[in-house]
Order: sequence, then structure tokens, then C-alpha cells
Amino acid sequence: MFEAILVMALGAVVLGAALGYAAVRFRVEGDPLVEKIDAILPQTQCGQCGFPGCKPYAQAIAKGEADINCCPPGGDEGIHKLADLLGREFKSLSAEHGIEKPKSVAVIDEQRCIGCTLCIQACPVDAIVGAAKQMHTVVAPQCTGCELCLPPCPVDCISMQPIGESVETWKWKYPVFKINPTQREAA
Amino acid sequence: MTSYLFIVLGAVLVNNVVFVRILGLCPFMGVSKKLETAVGMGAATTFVLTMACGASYVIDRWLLIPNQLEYLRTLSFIVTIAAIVQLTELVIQKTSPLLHQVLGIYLPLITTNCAVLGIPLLNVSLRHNFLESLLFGFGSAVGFTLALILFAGIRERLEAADVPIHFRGTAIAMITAGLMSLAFMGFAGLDKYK
Amino acid sequence: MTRQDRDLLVNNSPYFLQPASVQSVMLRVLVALLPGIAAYVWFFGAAILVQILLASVTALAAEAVMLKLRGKPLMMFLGDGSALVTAWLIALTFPSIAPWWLTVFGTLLAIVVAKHLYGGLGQNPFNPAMVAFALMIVAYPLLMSQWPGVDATDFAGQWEAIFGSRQLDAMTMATPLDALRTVLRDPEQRAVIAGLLGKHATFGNVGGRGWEWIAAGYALGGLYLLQQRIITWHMPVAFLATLFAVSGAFALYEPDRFAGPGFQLFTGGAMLAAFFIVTDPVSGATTPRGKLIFAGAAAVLTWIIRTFGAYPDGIAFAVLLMNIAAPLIDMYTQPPVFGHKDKRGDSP
Amino acid sequence: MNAVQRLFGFHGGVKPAYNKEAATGLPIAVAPTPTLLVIPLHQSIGGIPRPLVKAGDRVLKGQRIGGADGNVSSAVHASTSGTVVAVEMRLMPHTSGLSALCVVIEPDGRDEWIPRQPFDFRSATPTQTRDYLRDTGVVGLGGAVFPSYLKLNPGKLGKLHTLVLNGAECEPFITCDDLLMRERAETIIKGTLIMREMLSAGQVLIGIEDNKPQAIAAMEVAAQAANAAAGDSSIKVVPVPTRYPAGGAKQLMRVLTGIEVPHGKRSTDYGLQCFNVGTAYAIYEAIALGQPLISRIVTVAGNVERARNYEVLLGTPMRDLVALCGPLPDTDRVIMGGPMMGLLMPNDEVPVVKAANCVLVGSRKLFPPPPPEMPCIRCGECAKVCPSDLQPFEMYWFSRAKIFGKAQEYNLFDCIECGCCAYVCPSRIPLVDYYRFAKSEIWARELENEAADVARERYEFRLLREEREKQEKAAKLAAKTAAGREKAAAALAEVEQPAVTPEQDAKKALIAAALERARVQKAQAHPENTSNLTPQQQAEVEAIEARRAEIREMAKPHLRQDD
Repeated sequence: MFEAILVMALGAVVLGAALGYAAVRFRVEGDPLVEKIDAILPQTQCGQCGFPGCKPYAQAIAKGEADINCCPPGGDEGIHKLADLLGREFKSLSAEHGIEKPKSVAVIDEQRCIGCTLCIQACPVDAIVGAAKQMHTVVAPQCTGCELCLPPCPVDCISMQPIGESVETWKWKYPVFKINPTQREAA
Repeated sequence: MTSYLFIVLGAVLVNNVVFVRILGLCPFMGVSKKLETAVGMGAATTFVLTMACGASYVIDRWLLIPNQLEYLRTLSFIVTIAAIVQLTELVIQKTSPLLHQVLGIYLPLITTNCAVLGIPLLNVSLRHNFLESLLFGFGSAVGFTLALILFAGIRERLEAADVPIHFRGTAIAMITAGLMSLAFMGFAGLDKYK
Repeated sequence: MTRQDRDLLVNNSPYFLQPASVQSVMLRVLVALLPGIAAYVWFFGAAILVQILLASVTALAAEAVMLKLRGKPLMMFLGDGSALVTAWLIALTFPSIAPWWLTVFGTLLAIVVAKHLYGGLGQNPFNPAMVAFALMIVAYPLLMSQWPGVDATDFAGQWEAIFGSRQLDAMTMATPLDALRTVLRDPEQRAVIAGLLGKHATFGNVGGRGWEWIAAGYALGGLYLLQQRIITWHMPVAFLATLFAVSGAFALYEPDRFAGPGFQLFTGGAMLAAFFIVTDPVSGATTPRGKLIFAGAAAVLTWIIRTFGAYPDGIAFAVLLMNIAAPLIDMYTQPPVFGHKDKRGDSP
Repeated sequence: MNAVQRLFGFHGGVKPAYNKEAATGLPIAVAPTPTLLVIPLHQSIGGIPRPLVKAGDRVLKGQRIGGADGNVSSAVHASTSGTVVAVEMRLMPHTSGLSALCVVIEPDGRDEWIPRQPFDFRSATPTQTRDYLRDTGVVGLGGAVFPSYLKLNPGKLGKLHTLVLNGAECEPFITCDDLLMRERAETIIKGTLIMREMLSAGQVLIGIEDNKPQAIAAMEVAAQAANAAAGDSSIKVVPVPTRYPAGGAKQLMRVLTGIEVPHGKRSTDYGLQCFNVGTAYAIYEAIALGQPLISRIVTVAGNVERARNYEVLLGTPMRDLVALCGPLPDTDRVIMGGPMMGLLMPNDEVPVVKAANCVLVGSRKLFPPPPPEMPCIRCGECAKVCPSDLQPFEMYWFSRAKIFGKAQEYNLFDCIECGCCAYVCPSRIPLVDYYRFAKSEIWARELENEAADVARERYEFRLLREEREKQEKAAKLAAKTAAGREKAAAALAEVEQPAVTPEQDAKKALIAAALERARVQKAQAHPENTSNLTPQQQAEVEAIEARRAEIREMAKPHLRQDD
């Protein structure tokens, strides 16, 4: 009995010491996981997840402080990718953070804009140009559709307009699959 | 010399740790979704298992048996393996970030791989000497890697298959593992051939 | 006509197709099996026809039930003939006097587990017929080794063996493969068998009487498939050549321990495997190089299991083992893509 | 034949029924000018041209109505003289059934040309030639409509060893190149000589499928004449075996020279360039006659009584053309292109564009709907016929399940969508549809990722800027308060001075000096801090800017140059 305790204690001390030493000796800084998560997020910077941007959300996911289903612009596909990366189960989008919408851009009604610059300050990607007391306009290709410019506008002159399909952006549809009726509905 | 070869081949094919001994199923099911991860897990396991077999042989032979403490075998083996895994991870993380990126997340998983405990215990019951223990550990780990890689190949294809909804995911993977096990039964008797 | 209508009614390019169908492929495979079956009936009686019927009915019924359960169009898939091919292969690999439930059970497993749980036609990673054979030989090794004796073509007796409860030891005998294994494992008898093999190495005796004619029948059917371009030469040639080479080398090295290539090729299911089993496109390798590797490795495994293993014929296990490796073989043997064939092509 | 040309094969291919005889019986006819021309601005690969006219403008035949926009783009022209009725969204000759900006012209019947003059490319700089060709709207007329001025550039080697002229025309039903070669071989050769000079190319190989003996003979005569004039034998007409898709640019280059140009690489890097015979003809018209591309030869075939080739003004509605040939009553669709690769048109009112080599009239009898799709049995027939040496069944397997990454690993983007795989598939799977679907999904995703990268950069830049502004503000504030305190302290010292003893005074002075030093240090430290930080940040900012510029550069050639 005594011997057993002695041996186990000895083992614990030796291995513990070795591990402790190694932990100090071989410490490594940095966390590449955040970068990988951030690469999956859509970079809308909309803050619907409850964090002030995509990077902070990525950091929160990496730390385990946030769930993976809080990003409406990323949609189910984004959640699938995050689940794959982190080896977690897929969860459908959390309703409290919003719903997946078709991609749109903000458009400023130039008749009503008073040039207050509040939307310029709100835009996370500097996609609105203009100066004080001058009309503002949205640089459409740079707009992420985050809707953050909508609430600050005192005259409600900003609206979201879905991006339409053109011959150039048209996508071939999933072939009509005649075998499995359920798949046809899905497609 | 031939007997050593037989130990390795036997461990890889005839008594494949996954398909015949049915050990180490959690990582077998868990990290076989993609080929790259399967290769990483296999490599990490091969390294740890060989090390664990050597270390546990030393502990058993020079610490437990002289002190008649064989009943502590399981306990002390678990502790040793856990320590080896952790140590390996720390060292790799520092010395070779690249390797760590490949093996990184799988290393801690190995601690819970029952194959890593099972093989050293089998070594004891099969009365293998030090070299045989190492070879048996290595062979079993190669068998594990082989199983993992083959399974990953099939699963990558299965992912796109039109599997009935109730059998998707783990269910069909278990059936596949069963059928693979059946195929490996074909090797039965090879190690007993005279 | 609205756009939706048009999308449903009219396909995109190409607008015309070569006439070909899965059904016609499967039907020609069945036709190709006929010569072998004829030889089988000639030497071992009509029991095999009963087995084929049993397996076919079971397979079609199981297929229908599974299609119904999975909500797939019934007639389209029942008519494709793939279930029949599986059923015939099961019947031909099982002993012809196996009890009826063995065939039925095996066929059910093949169609339900090995085929439909994976999504049906085209999706199964394992050859269904070989899954049935391997499962049955593991579960009922004795029943799966009872073969009719040569020329014991008494149909009533065979009927009794399949459907009756009586054991018919008088009728059964081990296959030549099985017999050889038993004998070769006994050092005292090796000399005897070596003498026998040496003396009777004429056609008609190489693989055991009757068996080589069945094998020749399969080979004939296989040539028909080749001529119809349903299979390519890669698989049969690689399988037979490898089996020939391996068994030949070992037979030369130690003739009284290892059976020669003639025996290996014409006994058991070697010919059936070479032309009908390893060539299954769904569960096998598909690239030309992959086919060579797949069939060659299957032949080596067959020979190893036949010679050293615990089961009389290694084909089922060899094929299943290679089925496991098939996705990886395909992945690593892809032919180079247009423009990427040499290093020069990638450099500028 | 001057010398026996060694031919190389290509992998795969199929031999569908050719159906070419119907339209080759009659010579090329000129299609009448329609009552209304609808000319889409976007008729080539690349940027969408800007409209140069507005409703009410009078235009002359050959007048530029759409100006090339961006590095890859090509101009469009009025096909005849008349009045611009509208510049508006009209249905495009595209399977999507979507509309795009078109110039609608009402012809005045006078067919009045703009002043035309030959372009002296020998004395022009390369940039001038480039701009001229871009502004005359010459694009590849084989169907890919890639702007020709981009291809008429010898590339980094400076010269080419071979110029390949594509007269293979492998698609069933289409005979426009065949007829053009029969009737206008001399002009084609003249255009070819111009192109050869521009490209500094050595030999010219004209590949024609051996099922067009008359075209081969005509081209042979013209080539011999040109060879005789030049005193060499550098132009060779090479009959190639008839096998679809021998007319694919890459396949033909391989057949004639044995060189395989990989996907995404320029053929000029291999010393090769390939043009359609129709393009050579258009080049001659543009350079030697000063006529921009306003018409093309179109085969009208299929479910019609009198199949024939027409020279058609761009913008003519397909319905007018079909009416000329007498469509049979069961006609149910119009296809632009051949039966293997053609695009289904949303209706028959869409205009003829530069890409329209054939208007194929279809019916259920001629092109029966395929039987229901069965699962893939991995028989490998598709891999046997794939001219790009792909594994179509693997690409299908993963495209079907929407696992696009794996589909791409199987080189989905090397697929030329020739349709051979679907043609032979015993399971009747619309394989090409799956590839088109997967490709457009992947493209969409790539665009999304690019947008996300830009957004990330911009967001990070904004954070950095905000941080810098905050620090600058803080520094300014600190400097202000430090200065204020100093003043106050000085005033205090002045006030307190008379009341103290010399010893205390000395002590005080010492303390004050120390305080002063500290203050100065502090005050100095602050601006120093900001001035230290700002360049550092500036560098970071510059790095980010540089990266952004790089990304912008990278995004430019992302226009899909698929031919």
C-alpha cells in the first residue's frame, strides 16, 4: 500500500515537474485560430452578432465566449464552415441575432439628405463619401449592406436596395433532378 | 527477424487495432471526415503510441514488476501516456510550429484514445520484450493510420452520396466501419499459417 | 410559355444524346453470364437455376420495398436490372445446394444494407454481392462450403438440399480449392497431391472437373462484355495476369506446396471475379491506372487469402478490401489533365 | 498538299450525326434589313461598353454606338444608318432570359456608311493598332467573342512560331465557316496575312475537318496563291480528322502542333495563337477596308424547310431569320449555337449578336427531351470521351452534392463544357448543367470573398485611423494643458517670491527647477510620443494602402477570360 502510494506520488512528481518545466520552457504566443475564423466571417461589420465587428466576434468564438450561429449575413453556409473548422455540430441561425437577408446595398435619397455626416461616421468600411452640409453618397461596390447607417440618419433618407441579377451575375440553376422529389424542392 | 516482421504485419493487417480489436473507435469516427486530418491524426498516433509502448515497458519492467505493483499497471500507464502526449504537444508546438499546425489539435485527443492504453497492456499480456513492444506499438499505430486513411477516403465520397436521411452521418459511418471490419476478417488465419 | 415551364420542359445543351442506358448495360451483363450458367447446369445440375430464381425474386422484392420506403420512382429503378445482376452474382458465388434461406438472407443483406442504405444504385462503396458472400461465409462457414459433387445432378436431391431439412452429406463435397487447402496443410499428403497435380494437368483437370468449364463459360461472357465495350481490358487482364504471375512464381519455387496458375485461374470464382466482380464500376476504381492497381492488388490478396488464410476462396474478401481502397486509388491515379501533362506545360 | 503535316490527336471526343448537308447546298445570302435593329451593348467578353448615342440621334452605318470600357472590352456599332429609337433594357440572347442595355435603331433604308479608310497598321504604333481594333469591335467569331485586339499581341516572346486558323467547325448543323471558306477564301487568307504580320508569326496552319472537302480545296487554292506571291510555303491547309470537338481552340492547337495550352495560360506563351476563319475575315474588313464589325455569317438550320447561311446585320431579330427559312410547325425553341454547346434562347425575338454562329431551330422531335436522369454508375464513359482529360463523373459527384471545393480539386475549371460527357452518359445525366451550376456558384463565392477581403481591409484601416485620430487629439490636449500649467506655475512663483528667505528660496528654486525639468520632460515626451508613433502608424497605413492597391490590381484581370 505504502509502496503504491510512493510509486504513484513519485510518478506524479516527476511527470508533473517535467510538464511544468516544458510548459514554461516551450511557451508559445499567438492564436492562429482567430485569423481562420475571421476569414470565414463575411466582413459585413454589421455588429448583429453583438460584437463591434467581425474580428471581435472571431476572437470571441475562438475563446469560446460566443456561439457560432450569431452571424446572419454569413447564413447557414457560414455556420457550416465554422462548424467544420471548429469540429462542432451545426446549429441553425440564432433568431435573436436576425435573419439571413438577400444581399443589398444602402442607397441615399439625395433629395432628402441634409449632409449631417452621421452616416459617414457610422459606416464601418468608409463606403459613404461626402462632407458636412453637402450631399452624401454611397460607394455601392464597397457597401457591405450592414445597415448601420440607417438608425443614425435624422431624416431617414437611406434605404436598403437588394442587388438585382444581371446577365453577368446570373447563376446557372441546379439541374432539375427528376429522381428524388425531395431534392427537387430543395433545389 | 521474420518474427519481428510478423509482429508488425500481424498488427497492421490481421489484428488491425480498429477493425479486429475494435479499439480507438472515437478518433476513428471523429477525425476521419477529411483525408488531411486523418493523415495528421495517424501520424500523431503513430508517434505517441510507439513512445507509449516503450515508456510503459520501461515502467512495467523496472518499476512495477520489481515492486510487485502489477495492479497499478492501468493507472500508471494512463498517467504516463497522458504525460507523454502533453509533453509531445508542448515540445512540437515550440520546436516545429509547422508540424504542430498539422498535428496540433489531434494530439490532445490521443490521450483519450483507448488504443494507446490498450496496446501497452496487450504488450504485457503477450509478454513482448522491449523491441517487440516497440514494434507491436508501431505496427498497431500503422494499422490505425491505415484504417483511418481508408475510412476517410470512403467518407469523403460518402459525404456526397444519396444516403437515406435517417442513416446520414454517424449511422452510415458505423455501417461502413462494420463492413470494412468484415473485409479485414479475410486476413484471419494468416498469422497462424505454418 | 413562361420561363419556369421552359426550364422544366427543355434541357440545356447538349440537346441530343447517344442512345445508351443503364438498363441495356445491365442486361448485357446478364446475357454475358449465360454461358457460365449453362456449364454450371451441365456439370452440377439445375439447382443453380433454383438459386438464381430465389435470389432474383428476393432482390427485386427487396429493391421494390426499399425504393418505396425511400420515395423513389419504382418502375424506373426496378427496370434498370442492377438488382438482377447482384442477385445472379450472389447465386453463382453461393453453393448451389445452399439452403434457401441462406441465399435469401444474403440477397436481402446485399440489397438492403450494402446497396440501399448507401443511397441505392451507383452510391454503394462495397460490392453488394461480395458483402453478402463475406457475411454469409463468416456467419455460416459450414453451409457455405457444401458444394454438390461433380455429376451429382439429381435434381430431386438438390431440391431436397435447398428446401428440405435433411442433411445431404452424400451429395456434398468440398470444392477443389477447399480440398487442396486441406491437403496442402498436411505435410504428409503434399507429395501425393503434387503428383496428382503434375499428372493431370490437362484441360478438364486443372481446376477440378467441371469447374474449369464453368470458368471458361464466364471467360466467354467476359469477352462478349469486352467486345460490347461495357468493360475495359484493364481489370480482367490485370487480375488474371497478376494471379497467374504470383501463383506461377510460387509454384515454381516450391511446386509441392503451392498450386500452379492453371489451377488458380480455373477454380473457384477467379474467372467470374476477373470479368464480372472486380469490373463492377460503382465500387471499384475507375481511372485506367487505378483499374490496373485495383484488379492486380485484388488478385494478390485473393492468392494470399486462398493460400494462407482461413477461408477457402479469398475473392470476396480481396474485392471488399480493394473496395475500401478504391476511393484513394482513384484519387491518386487521376490521369493528368489537358495542358498539365508535363512540367513544361505549367512553367510559363 | 505541300508536305505531309504530322498530326497529333487529342483525348476523347465523340462523333455525333453531323447534319451539315442541309445548309451547304445554297450559297451565302444577304439577309434583308429588319424593321428594327436591337443592338446589345455587351457583345463580347469583358467590360460593358458605354452607350455613345441617345434616343433621337441619327446614326450612320458603322458608327460607334458603344465605346469600349476598361482593359478588356470591345466597341459596338450601328449595323445600318437610321434613327436611334431608344437606349433601353431589352431581352438578351442569353439563357437567363434577363435584359441588358441595348441600342434600338430604326433603319432609314439608305444604308449610309460612315467615311471609311484603310488603317495602315505598319506605320502605326502597337497602341494605335490596339485602340483601332478595339474601336472597330472585332472579336472572336467562333463563339467565344474574346476581343481580338488582346489576342493580336505576340506576348512576352515577341514573336510566334505558329498562327493557327480554326476552320474545323466541329459542331453539328453549323456551316457558316464552311461556306465562308468556300466563297471568300482569298479574303480570309488576306486577313490571315495581316494577323501574321502583327504577331510576327512563322508558319500558318489552317485546320479544317476533313468532312469539308470543298472548303479545303478553296482554301488550298488561296493559300497556294499567297505562298506563291511570298515565294515560300509557310501557309498550310491541314485537313484534320472529323471528331467533335476538334474545333475547340485548344484541341485544334494540340492536333496541329502537339502543344497543349493549359487552362488559364496564354497560348502566346507557347508561341501559338489561334483565330477563327471568320475573325480573319473581319480583321481584313476592319484593317484593309476600314469597316467595323457590323454583320456576320449565321447558319440557320434544324427544324426548318430551307436551311441556309445568311450574312446578317448584328441586331437582327432571330425570328426574322428563322422566317426566311420556313420553320416547321412543331418548332418549339431557338438555340444560339450548335446542338452540343448552344444556348437556349428565351424566345425568338432576341437579336443576332457577334457570338451567334448559328440559329438552330428545334422541336421535340428533333431534340427529344432526355429520359429521366439515373444515378451515376461510374462507368467511366465520360472520362473516355473528355477532350480535357478530366474525370467528369467525379466532378459531377461533388457538384451534385454542392461540395464545390472537391469539384474544383478535380479541375472543374479545365472543363470546356463541350458536352461530350453528357452525350455518352448511359444514365442520361445532364452533366454539363451540373458543371455550369458549380462554376457559377464558385464564381459567385469568389466574388463574395473578394468583397469580404476589401471590407476587412477597409474596416481595419478605419479602426487604425480612428485610433490615430484619438491619439492625435489626446496629444494636442496634453500639450495644451502642459503649457497652461507651466504658465500658472510661473505666475505662482512670481507671487510667492518676495515672502521667502534666501535658504528657502534656494530650496524652492531647486524644487522648481526639478519640477520644471520634469514638466519639460513630460511636455517633450508627449509630442515625442506622437511623433514617434505616427510614422510607425503611417508606415502601417502605407502598408495597408499598398496591399489594397495590390488587391485592386489583382482584381482587374479577374474578368473571366474563358475561350
